[in-house]
Amino acid sequence: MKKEFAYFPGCSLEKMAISYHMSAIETTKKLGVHLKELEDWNCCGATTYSYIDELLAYTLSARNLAIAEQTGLDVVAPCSACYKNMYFTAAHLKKDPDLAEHINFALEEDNLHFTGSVGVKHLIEVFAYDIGPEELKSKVVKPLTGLRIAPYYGCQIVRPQKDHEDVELPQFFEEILSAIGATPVNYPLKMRCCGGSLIISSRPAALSMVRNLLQCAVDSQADVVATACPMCQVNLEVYQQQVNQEFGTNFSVPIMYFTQLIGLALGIPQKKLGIGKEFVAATPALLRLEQAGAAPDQETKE
Amino acid sequence: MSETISFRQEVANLLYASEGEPLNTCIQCGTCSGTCPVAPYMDYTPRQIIAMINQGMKEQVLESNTFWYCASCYHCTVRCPQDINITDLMYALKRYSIWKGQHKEGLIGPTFSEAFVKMIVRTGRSFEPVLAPSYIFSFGMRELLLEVQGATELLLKGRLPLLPSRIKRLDNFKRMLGRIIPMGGLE
Amino acid sequence: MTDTPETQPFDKAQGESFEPVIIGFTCNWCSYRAADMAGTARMKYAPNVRLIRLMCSGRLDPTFVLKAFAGGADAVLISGCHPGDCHYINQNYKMLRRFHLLKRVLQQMGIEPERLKLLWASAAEGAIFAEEINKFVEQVRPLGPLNWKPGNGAHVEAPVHEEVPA
Amino acid sequence: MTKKLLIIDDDPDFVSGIKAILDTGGYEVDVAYNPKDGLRALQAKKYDLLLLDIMMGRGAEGIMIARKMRKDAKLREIPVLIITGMREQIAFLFPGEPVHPRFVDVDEMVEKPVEPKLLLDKVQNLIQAAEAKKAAK
Amino acid sequence: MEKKERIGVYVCHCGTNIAGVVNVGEVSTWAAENLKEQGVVISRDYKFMCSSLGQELIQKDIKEHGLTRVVVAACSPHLHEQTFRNACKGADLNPYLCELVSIREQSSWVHTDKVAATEKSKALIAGGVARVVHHEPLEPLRVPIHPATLVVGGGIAGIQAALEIANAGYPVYLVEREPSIGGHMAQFDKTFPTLDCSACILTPKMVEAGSHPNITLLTYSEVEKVDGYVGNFVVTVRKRARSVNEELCTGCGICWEKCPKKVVDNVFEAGMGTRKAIYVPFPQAVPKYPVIDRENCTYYIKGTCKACEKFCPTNAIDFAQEDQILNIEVGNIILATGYELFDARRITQYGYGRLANVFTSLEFERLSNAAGPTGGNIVLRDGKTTPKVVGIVHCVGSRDKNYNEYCSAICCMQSLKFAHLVHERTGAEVYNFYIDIRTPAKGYEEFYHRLLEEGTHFIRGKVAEITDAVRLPGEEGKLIVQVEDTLTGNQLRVPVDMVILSAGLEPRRDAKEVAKKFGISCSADGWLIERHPKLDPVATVTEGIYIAGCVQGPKDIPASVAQGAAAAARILGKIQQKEIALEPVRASINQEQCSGCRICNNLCPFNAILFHEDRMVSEVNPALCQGCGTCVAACPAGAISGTGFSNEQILSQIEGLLLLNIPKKETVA
Repeated sequence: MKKEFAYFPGCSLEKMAISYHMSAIETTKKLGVHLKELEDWNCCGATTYSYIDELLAYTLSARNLAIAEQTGLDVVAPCSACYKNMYFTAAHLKKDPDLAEHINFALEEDNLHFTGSVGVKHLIEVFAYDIGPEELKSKVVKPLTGLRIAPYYGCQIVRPQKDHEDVELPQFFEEILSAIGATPVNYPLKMRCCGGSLIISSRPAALSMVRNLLQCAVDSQADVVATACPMCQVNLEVYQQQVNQEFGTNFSVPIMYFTQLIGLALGIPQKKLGIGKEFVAATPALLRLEQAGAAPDQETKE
Repeated sequence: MSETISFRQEVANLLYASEGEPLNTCIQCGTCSGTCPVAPYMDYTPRQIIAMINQGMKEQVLESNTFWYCASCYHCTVRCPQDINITDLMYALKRYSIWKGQHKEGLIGPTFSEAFVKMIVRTGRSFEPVLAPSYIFSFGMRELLLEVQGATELLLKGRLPLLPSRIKRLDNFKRMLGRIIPMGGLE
Repeated sequence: MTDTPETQPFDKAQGESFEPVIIGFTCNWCSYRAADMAGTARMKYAPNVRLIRLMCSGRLDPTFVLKAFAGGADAVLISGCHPGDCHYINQNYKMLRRFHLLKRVLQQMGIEPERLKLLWASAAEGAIFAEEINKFVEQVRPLGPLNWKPGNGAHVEAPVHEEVPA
Repeated sequence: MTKKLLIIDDDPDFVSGIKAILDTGGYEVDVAYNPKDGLRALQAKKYDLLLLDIMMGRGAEGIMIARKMRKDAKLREIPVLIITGMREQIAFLFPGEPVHPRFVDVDEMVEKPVEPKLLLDKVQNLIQAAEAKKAAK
Repeated sequence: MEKKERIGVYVCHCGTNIAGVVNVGEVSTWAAENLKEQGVVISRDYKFMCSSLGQELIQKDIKEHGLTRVVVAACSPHLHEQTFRNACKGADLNPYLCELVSIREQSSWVHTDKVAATEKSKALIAGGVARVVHHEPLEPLRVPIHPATLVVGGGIAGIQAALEIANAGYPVYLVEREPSIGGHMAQFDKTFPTLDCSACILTPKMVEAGSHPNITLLTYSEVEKVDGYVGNFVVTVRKRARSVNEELCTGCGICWEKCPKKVVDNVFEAGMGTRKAIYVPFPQAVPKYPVIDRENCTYYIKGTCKACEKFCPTNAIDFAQEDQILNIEVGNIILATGYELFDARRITQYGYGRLANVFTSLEFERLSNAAGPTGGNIVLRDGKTTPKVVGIVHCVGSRDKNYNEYCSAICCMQSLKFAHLVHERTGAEVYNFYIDIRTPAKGYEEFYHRLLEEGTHFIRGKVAEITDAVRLPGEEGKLIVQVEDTLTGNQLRVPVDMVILSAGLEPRRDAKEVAKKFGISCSADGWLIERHPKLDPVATVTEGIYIAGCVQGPKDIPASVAQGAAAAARILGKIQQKEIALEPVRASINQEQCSGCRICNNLCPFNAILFHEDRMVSEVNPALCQGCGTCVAACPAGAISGTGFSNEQILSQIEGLLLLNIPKKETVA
């Protein structure tokens, strides 16, 4: 099991998704995995670079990859958009030598060079494959028994198609949630998109997408929605207000990062996991957990 | 060489990744439009856009909001029975529309993405508040209020980025970009 | 003035560079049918290979390969059915054994191993057959003409290739 | 004997305009509409001058072609005239800034729209300069 | 050189196929001038050598110029070798003294450079001429044809083939893996477009096959090994133990009534219904004898129960019955092993296996079948509620590069049949989601119009996904089919109660092994390869092995029946000839030279080489030898020679191809 990774936080984890950053660092440290932040990383561009010039997009992602290569470690991205950009930049550069030569010509200005030796992983893959559910389960101190969680993958973790994952119904998120004692609910829309940047460029469409996701979470009787991408978390949580106004609904579904939930199960205090920074308080769901937790060995509902 | 090329070939030239012309093989089955979460909000569904490209309807395609409403979630690309990368097509149409400066009135997408890239080229990191002016004015009063309310809540929760961050080796960064896009102002 | 038979057929593209002459052995059931299929599908490949049809790749006697090299061929292609597809059950495995033996023997006689190629091709793989021939011609071209003159008296007047600077 | 020119540009309207001008100049003009076909054409035939656009295909691919040519022995001598509308195409990125591909020693650069007389003069000078350089070698 | 051969060279234009690229005139004159020493006395080029005029040209030259060898430069030997051999035979020249050089598939069709193609054609002809000099006169080998035929697969194609041959008076062995013949057709309720009841038109043929004196039914059996060659196959068949004595059993059915152990039937009932541990797949099964499923029978698991033995009036139950290995001698074999349904679980977004009321086509066939688990009532998975709205999805797993790129031919018509059955039985609303409605045969399009008249909603769009996540009012408790109606451009969410997935056809999972067992090859997809896709779809490259029905590719019942009969007709034609002429390509050992080293003995997979201990020499048995020539190449003493592909012929062909013995003309600068 690899113990050390180069860590690419991404712009939103600096402030907007600070709790994702805090909980990621805390949980990995607790599980003996060291995330070494990339030195002087730059923004991955989410999707907008490719609207202007794809070579620009490759250069900006390649710069981060080249910095990671200097550390000799695989790079881990908590945000799905950064992960997708870096993964496919590495893939394209490896496949097209002319492109790689041109991008490396640009990287020379920052004395960097991309060879393609770096592996690119999403943070959840570290928990699902490197650490693995068994190891995770063994480290659980306060299992989240009885907490019904909707595992929300979003679109960029398994799409576009890489080689191994099942694109329509992966299960690794559910395995993680079961490992920490929670009950992953059957969440039919777990692969549907949260709207991403459409929240700005086409708000009505994005709000309706968020509404469907929330409606489905409520219908699946989920106490909380776990996500692995800061963009999804913002769309689902920060705009719940506007969804309620737009569609006359009264959703108040807590949207948490999967690392926060793992942190709770590992017994890390809520403060350190950035719990309390949410718009929709997670506390009621967690309170119920406290009483449930108090009651000895409650049978976990499957 | 033929006198000129069709709009379909122009789009194929943009889709560098695939050899030949991928759009030829579209059987108009509708899987992409059936899957697309944003299709109901689009002037034309992704399938219709492919049909229009194949028939050279350049003006109507560029005037449509379809490719600006694409959330790039890749669900269509993964399900297409003819292995066409429809998401790449939407990216290519965005590039084409920006280079030509030709797109539908009142779309926030183009101005927002131009502002976003301009910001990154200057600081290397994104700083949301600087992007607000690019879309806030096209909002109605109600949305404006909601947006401000959201921003204040973020502030209270300590989640609103206040100071724009930038990368250390900014000059190298700018010269690096200058080697890709040879424009001034990147000294 | 028409070229005399010895001069090699010039390929139209490069015009000046060396054109190897390659003798190809095929088996009647798979690789020869792959060549037929490449023909019916009008797939284009280099004109350097001249095919001989055997009933099975197992029929290939190593002396045929030595005879071809002695006769002036610059390279030899051996092709047969994929292991397991042989019309005679497993005779292509015996050819495989002879192929590896041949590679070593040819090396000891000073012939580069790149001049001998083994290709599995089923009846449905016309495209692969054509593609592999093109690749093989490009692989042999830089090696230049063989002009192999076996020491023992069986001196055979090998056709002289115009030595053309690449 | 008539000089052979190659235009590599993805905008068919602009190309038909330029081609008309160059035809009046008595040049034999070939056209490629994307970087791949352009490079293939350059390998297949000897050209006396290349008119190269920058923004095409995935982005500023013109720069890639120019750099690739400088590294190829056969193509190094061909003079390159860059004709780009880059300034309008991505004006928002660097408002008011000039275009200057200083990393690639390109012979000449002109911005779209280009005025016929200016184009013909530049083409002629470049071809003559190249011939002079070759004669001197 | 003793008396030199007199060779005629004929260069064919093949219209423009050859002449378009190869300069046939130049090649012909070149052959006449340069191959004179080899024996070429006449060299012509003609527009169509394979035409009767072309053949007469050869025959005239043989007579007038006393030709002893003929070389024709035209197409592939696999096409017209026989034509030119017959032409030579017509002029009393032994047909095997003729060599066909392929300058079409090997030269004109595959090269663009005319000069190179012409030069190559000259070399190929030089090779042919050098080779033909060493040809000897041969006679085709006459091999007797065993009149019996083996048919593998008891579906409609296999049954039809067996009946055709049996009715012509020849013995047939019909081998079927399942306990009863009938194949997939036995599972259907109705057939399109006539809406015949499938069992009503199938069972008479099954009964006829079951009771036909010339047909030996080997059900619950599999072919293990095939030896020999056309006319003389020896097939090893494993007849698995039924645990029922077929002589005593009357098929009365008491045993499967009394048997306490219920088992889910995943084969015939497609998992929709159950059967007992001792069972016949369906009431009209042929043969009527039941079979004990040893994995689920309590006796075989715990050694108790034996209810069937107790109640059997003729005590036909025989628990100790063993598998039987039969060795059958047949002259020809027909493979009619059918297809497998595409596993709809692979398309996770359609929800089969996850959403209860999503059914596959076979499951719906059992639902709608009167003998099925629900007695023909079309109900949801709960077995009670009748659906009010039914969605039928076309092209499931077909016409999709992620699954199968080909069109499975029958799903459109099958979906129309389902729509009709749903209308007729439940009066429910029916939606058919299609890309194209394909009705390519007699009466099919009219059937489609009938469905239109019945008010079926046809939505042109490939279904994107099927979900139970409710979004709009009115979707509660329903399955929602999300699709774009491409004719209006609207993205629809159609709430339905039941979905039927019209799954495509796939080759049998073990198609590759079966093909290897019978010495034929199958395509990348897994369909068996016919000798010629257009002109010879029922034969294969291997003499004596024929294919019929869906094993060769997706097709409907009429086509399968036609192919079954076609394969039978081909075999009857062979059986009538009593013997078959085989290529006279055989190996033979020259006893004097043989040093008895026995290297060749175990080289031969057909055990055609036997060793005489007394004389310490090996000998080839021409009946078993297939002419592959491996022993010829392996013999260190060069004692083995192969007719048709002798060392002299090939070595001289090499010399010819390299233009070695051509008189050197001074090369003019």
